[in-house]
Amino acid sequence: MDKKLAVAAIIVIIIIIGGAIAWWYLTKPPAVQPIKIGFHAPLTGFAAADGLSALHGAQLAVQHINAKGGVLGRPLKLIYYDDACDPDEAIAIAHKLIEEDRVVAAISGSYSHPTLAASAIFNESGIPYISAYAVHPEITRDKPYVFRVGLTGVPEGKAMGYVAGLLNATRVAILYMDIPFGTTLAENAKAYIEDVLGGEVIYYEKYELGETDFSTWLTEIKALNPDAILAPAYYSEAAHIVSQAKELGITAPIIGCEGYDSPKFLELAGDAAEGTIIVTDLDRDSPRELVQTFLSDYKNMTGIEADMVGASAYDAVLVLAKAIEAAGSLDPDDIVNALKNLENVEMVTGTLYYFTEQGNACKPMVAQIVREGEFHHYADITDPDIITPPE
Amino acid sequence: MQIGMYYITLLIWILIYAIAVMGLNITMGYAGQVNLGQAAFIGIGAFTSAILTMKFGISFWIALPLSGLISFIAGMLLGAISIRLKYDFLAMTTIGFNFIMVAIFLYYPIFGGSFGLLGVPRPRIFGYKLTGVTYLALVFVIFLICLLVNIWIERSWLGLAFEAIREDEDAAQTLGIDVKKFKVLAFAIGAGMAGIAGSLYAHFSMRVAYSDFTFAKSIELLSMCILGGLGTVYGPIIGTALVIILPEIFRPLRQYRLIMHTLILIILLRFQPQGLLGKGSYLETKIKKWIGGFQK
Amino acid sequence: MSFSIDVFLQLLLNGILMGVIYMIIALGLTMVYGLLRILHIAHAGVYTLGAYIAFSTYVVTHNIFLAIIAASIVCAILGVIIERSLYLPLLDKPAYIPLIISIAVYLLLAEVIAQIWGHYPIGFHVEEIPRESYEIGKVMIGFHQIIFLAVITGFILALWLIINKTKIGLASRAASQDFEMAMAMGENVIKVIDFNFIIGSILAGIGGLLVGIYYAKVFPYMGDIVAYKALVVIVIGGLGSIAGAIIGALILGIAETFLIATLGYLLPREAFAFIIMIILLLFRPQGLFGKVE
Amino acid sequence: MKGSAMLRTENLCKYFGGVRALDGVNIYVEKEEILGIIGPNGAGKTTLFNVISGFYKPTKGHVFYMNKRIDRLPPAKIAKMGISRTFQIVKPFRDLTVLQNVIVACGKDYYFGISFVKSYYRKDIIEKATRILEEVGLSEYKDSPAKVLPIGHLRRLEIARALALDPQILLLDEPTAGMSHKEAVEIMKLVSTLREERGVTIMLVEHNMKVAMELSDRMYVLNYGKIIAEGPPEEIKKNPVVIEAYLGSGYKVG
Repeated sequence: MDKKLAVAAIIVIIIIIGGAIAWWYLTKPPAVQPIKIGFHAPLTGFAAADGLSALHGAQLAVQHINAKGGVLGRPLKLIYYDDACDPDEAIAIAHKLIEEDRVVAAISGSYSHPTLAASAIFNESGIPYISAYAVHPEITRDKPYVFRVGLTGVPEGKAMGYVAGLLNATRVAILYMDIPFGTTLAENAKAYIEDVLGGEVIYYEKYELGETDFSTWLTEIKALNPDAILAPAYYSEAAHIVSQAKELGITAPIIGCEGYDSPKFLELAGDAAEGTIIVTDLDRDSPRELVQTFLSDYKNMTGIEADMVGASAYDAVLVLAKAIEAAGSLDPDDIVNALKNLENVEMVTGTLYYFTEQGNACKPMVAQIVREGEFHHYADITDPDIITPPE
Repeated sequence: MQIGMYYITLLIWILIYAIAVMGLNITMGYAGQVNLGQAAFIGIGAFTSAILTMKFGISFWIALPLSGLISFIAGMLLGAISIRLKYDFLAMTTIGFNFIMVAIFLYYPIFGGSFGLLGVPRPRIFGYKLTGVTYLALVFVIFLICLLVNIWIERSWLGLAFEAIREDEDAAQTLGIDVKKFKVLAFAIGAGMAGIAGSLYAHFSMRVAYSDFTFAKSIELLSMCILGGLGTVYGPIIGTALVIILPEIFRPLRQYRLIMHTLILIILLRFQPQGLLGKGSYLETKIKKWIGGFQK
Repeated sequence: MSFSIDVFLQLLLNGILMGVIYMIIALGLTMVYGLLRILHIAHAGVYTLGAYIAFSTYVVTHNIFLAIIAASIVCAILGVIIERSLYLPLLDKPAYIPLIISIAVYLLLAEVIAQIWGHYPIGFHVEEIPRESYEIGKVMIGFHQIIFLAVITGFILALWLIINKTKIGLASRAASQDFEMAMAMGENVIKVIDFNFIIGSILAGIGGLLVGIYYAKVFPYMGDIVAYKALVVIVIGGLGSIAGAIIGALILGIAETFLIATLGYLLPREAFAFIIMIILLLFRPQGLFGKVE
Repeated sequence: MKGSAMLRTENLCKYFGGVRALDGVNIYVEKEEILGIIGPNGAGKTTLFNVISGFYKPTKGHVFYMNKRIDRLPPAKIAKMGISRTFQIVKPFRDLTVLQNVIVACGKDYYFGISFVKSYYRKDIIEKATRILEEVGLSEYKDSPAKVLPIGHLRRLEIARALALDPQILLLDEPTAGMSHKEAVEIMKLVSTLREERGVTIMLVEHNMKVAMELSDRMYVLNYGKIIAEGPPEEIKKNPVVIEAYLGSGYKVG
């Protein structure tokens, strides 16, 4: 075959293809660039259940916002990674989100350890970062770019004590998980009961995260016969505590925290969950449309009932979107200023009154009681002395 | 084009872990003493360095060798405890050591409880703070020093004594090798390197917590070491790089990362238990042939 | 702290129950160790899978006996697959290789289970076993706990009978006394190994089912709680000794319970167990019931 | 005479639970002697070597080497002092080369203190190891890993390693076990040359009576942990107590 002909043919083909690409590229309607929001949560490993719940919550929020036309006329896009609940992973992800994906802002759907690690990077790089439900006080401390929509330990602990007061309990046992979440709640509940209510804490003992057998602790508690048992825990430990307490014949009411706020708690504990009272920020009986839409859409999307973690991640996206809208720009400093000036934002987990100086949400709490296998409204907790995060 | 902090971070992690894995290779690869608790020694080094710099205001440049030294002593202790123990009892004791150290880190307030110590300072040199590329340079220099130590050990009587003990303790004793002393040394040197790695770890991530040094981390270190090939100089380094880089490449498939990671480990150990570069492995044979071809 | 006799008895019962849970895994581990000298951590994965298979069978059929049978069959097969494909070919390799493979298989199984059934713990409530408690004296015991103790006791008796009265059981005992000699016998020893893995894995599967019902939940990482603790138990008992595993498990369960009750929560349970183990090994490097070589 | 012995034991006892593996053993060996120690299975021969070389601490009694007590010293010290041994079941360093196997034994002066930091890959060391390998007839295998050698060669390797320690006394534990007649004869030749050329004292535990009788200048017979006879091979051969002991265990003398 003639070589020259072949070369000519190849050149023609290249020109045709190149022309086609150029034509397609030039006539393509200008795409609306989405606003990129970073997100990380534990999608594998022991914390994956909560991580996936948070991811679904955040994705649902993005869906809802985009359905209403997005933010500043542009859709949101969630860029998410698995941090496996590992702080080192979180640090790597933070760098990746900031430098490779160039996100406008980011949200943590993760626990305290990874969130704390990543918060330093985001703050250093000047990218707004919102923690959905991680409770550690250091996450937001002295970090102007870091915010939190979830509860913090101090108000929640006080609220647990407040609920004990509602039950007229004066002799109280506290059994807590030995992690900062549990310790902070236990300390503040203890202080509230002793200082504000004038009650007595007759038992104060800790256990390790992941414990499944509480019979030893509960046997001792039973012998002391308290009026109520305060047990800050996550849902898995909580389910064991309430069922083993029932099996040991303990009748004192058990007061829990937001860690109980999961359909999994009800499923695992079964009948034993009846009568448990918890402090949380998700009021499933709330007549507000936002709450009811979230609950039903979440269930449609995932097939399971929503929990506090999913709701908090939803709220984090919601609040971020509100702030961007209010700022009217994607400049990080404008967004941070907007966040600082937000007031009375309707969220699924109650109304965000404002962010404190340290970036923590001031919002009401609610006590819920388990009746017939469901959480129901028990009491509102709006006392500013309780709900205001300390600075 | 500027190399992103992301890649620098990745490189720094690889080098830091490679130092600890090299240490593990000395204990396990050369001296044949199973150590399933190497992460605990990284922890000891990391906490030593963090406490010295944060609570006593000691300079990083002094804290770094001290961390190595404290880990070295801890390694001697573990070695001394383990001297009488036979194979599986030794393995179990090192697992136990890891669990116990993690519990101590968690329960003694000086280690900062479950959140550990936050705000470990970055090292400074003539007032210049080492971050990013400069920290990478620091880690690289220390990595090189450890590599040289490793190569030197392999060529010294020390390394020969280690290998003799690995192959047959009784025979080693009859040839004048004080097996107890060298076993303790093998643990101590391995632990010392882990301690150095721990110090670099603490000052890079600027935080230390018990949860970074669990038994699972020890298994990860072990798989790095074995993947590359126990008892070789370069195997552990390659293994470390692979174990850290592969999950990054597969990041979109994160859901299945652990499944792939364990599957690779199982398949490799089943068919190439000597690791990728170990004596008699497929790759080693090929490379030897290739080099041999050149020499001809 | 001193307790009343009621509290003491209740704690003792709690401790025994805790010990029995460790025993379930430790028995299978020690049977495998006795033969192959492999620390079979993947056993905890077999246990987890057993719990899930039983759970799923129960959800579909609502028949607890079918659930037991399904769990036994699946676990027995899985056990033999692990043995044949991973352990037997590696017998001549350094012992850390099967050990690490075993750990990797455990992590793999847990992760695969998490991908299939989800990371969430799932409630496991069985109608046939109502969660009622009886008061005997002042001691509370749950119906599920009575069932649990009865089944495990039955199992240990059956195990004792199989090992001491059947031909293959005796062969298994002989093989664990002198494995090298047994290997020289060839084919038969493979059967004995299969047999040990089948029995041990069935025990693990049913153990998973029982513990799942006991705590009313199954979750992918349920093996963690017992995997390393059971290792401690068999080390304390002297590796490879069945009686040692039973006694070691009870000692650990009771000691833990009373330590928490008297001194409070000083250290995580794992660390506590390992401290006991290391102290014991300092004085008896071969474990409580191990033979001196 | 006993005072001038290279090595002697005094009422040496080693009990394992109720079993008296050694029960009041008094032996001595003189310079450049080849001493044979024979006895039926389980007589305590290997235990005796294990006590002398420091692997076991004696239950009672002492071991003296050049009038110094050595029975509490660790094996490595004893080896360094000039007593080296081989094992009945060979214990090569399987993954090291044959040359490295011997070099390990050349390092006795480096393993103490911290001079182990020096490089072992030195000309004089390699020359020494190579020379010893030539002496035992293994020089052609020096670069192969020890694990590929047949059993006869592994025994030579064991002897080579023991020689590299420059021993005064060489304890050989059944150096011909599991060998063909031809190989055994070669080993015997090697042992006698060693004494002649190196002037090394040799203690020999042997199961094979023929080998022991042929090599030894003098012999002890051990049975149930006790010395039941002593003397030159010709006497031992005729000793009725020895014949009895061996007949009882089904062995023939000579």
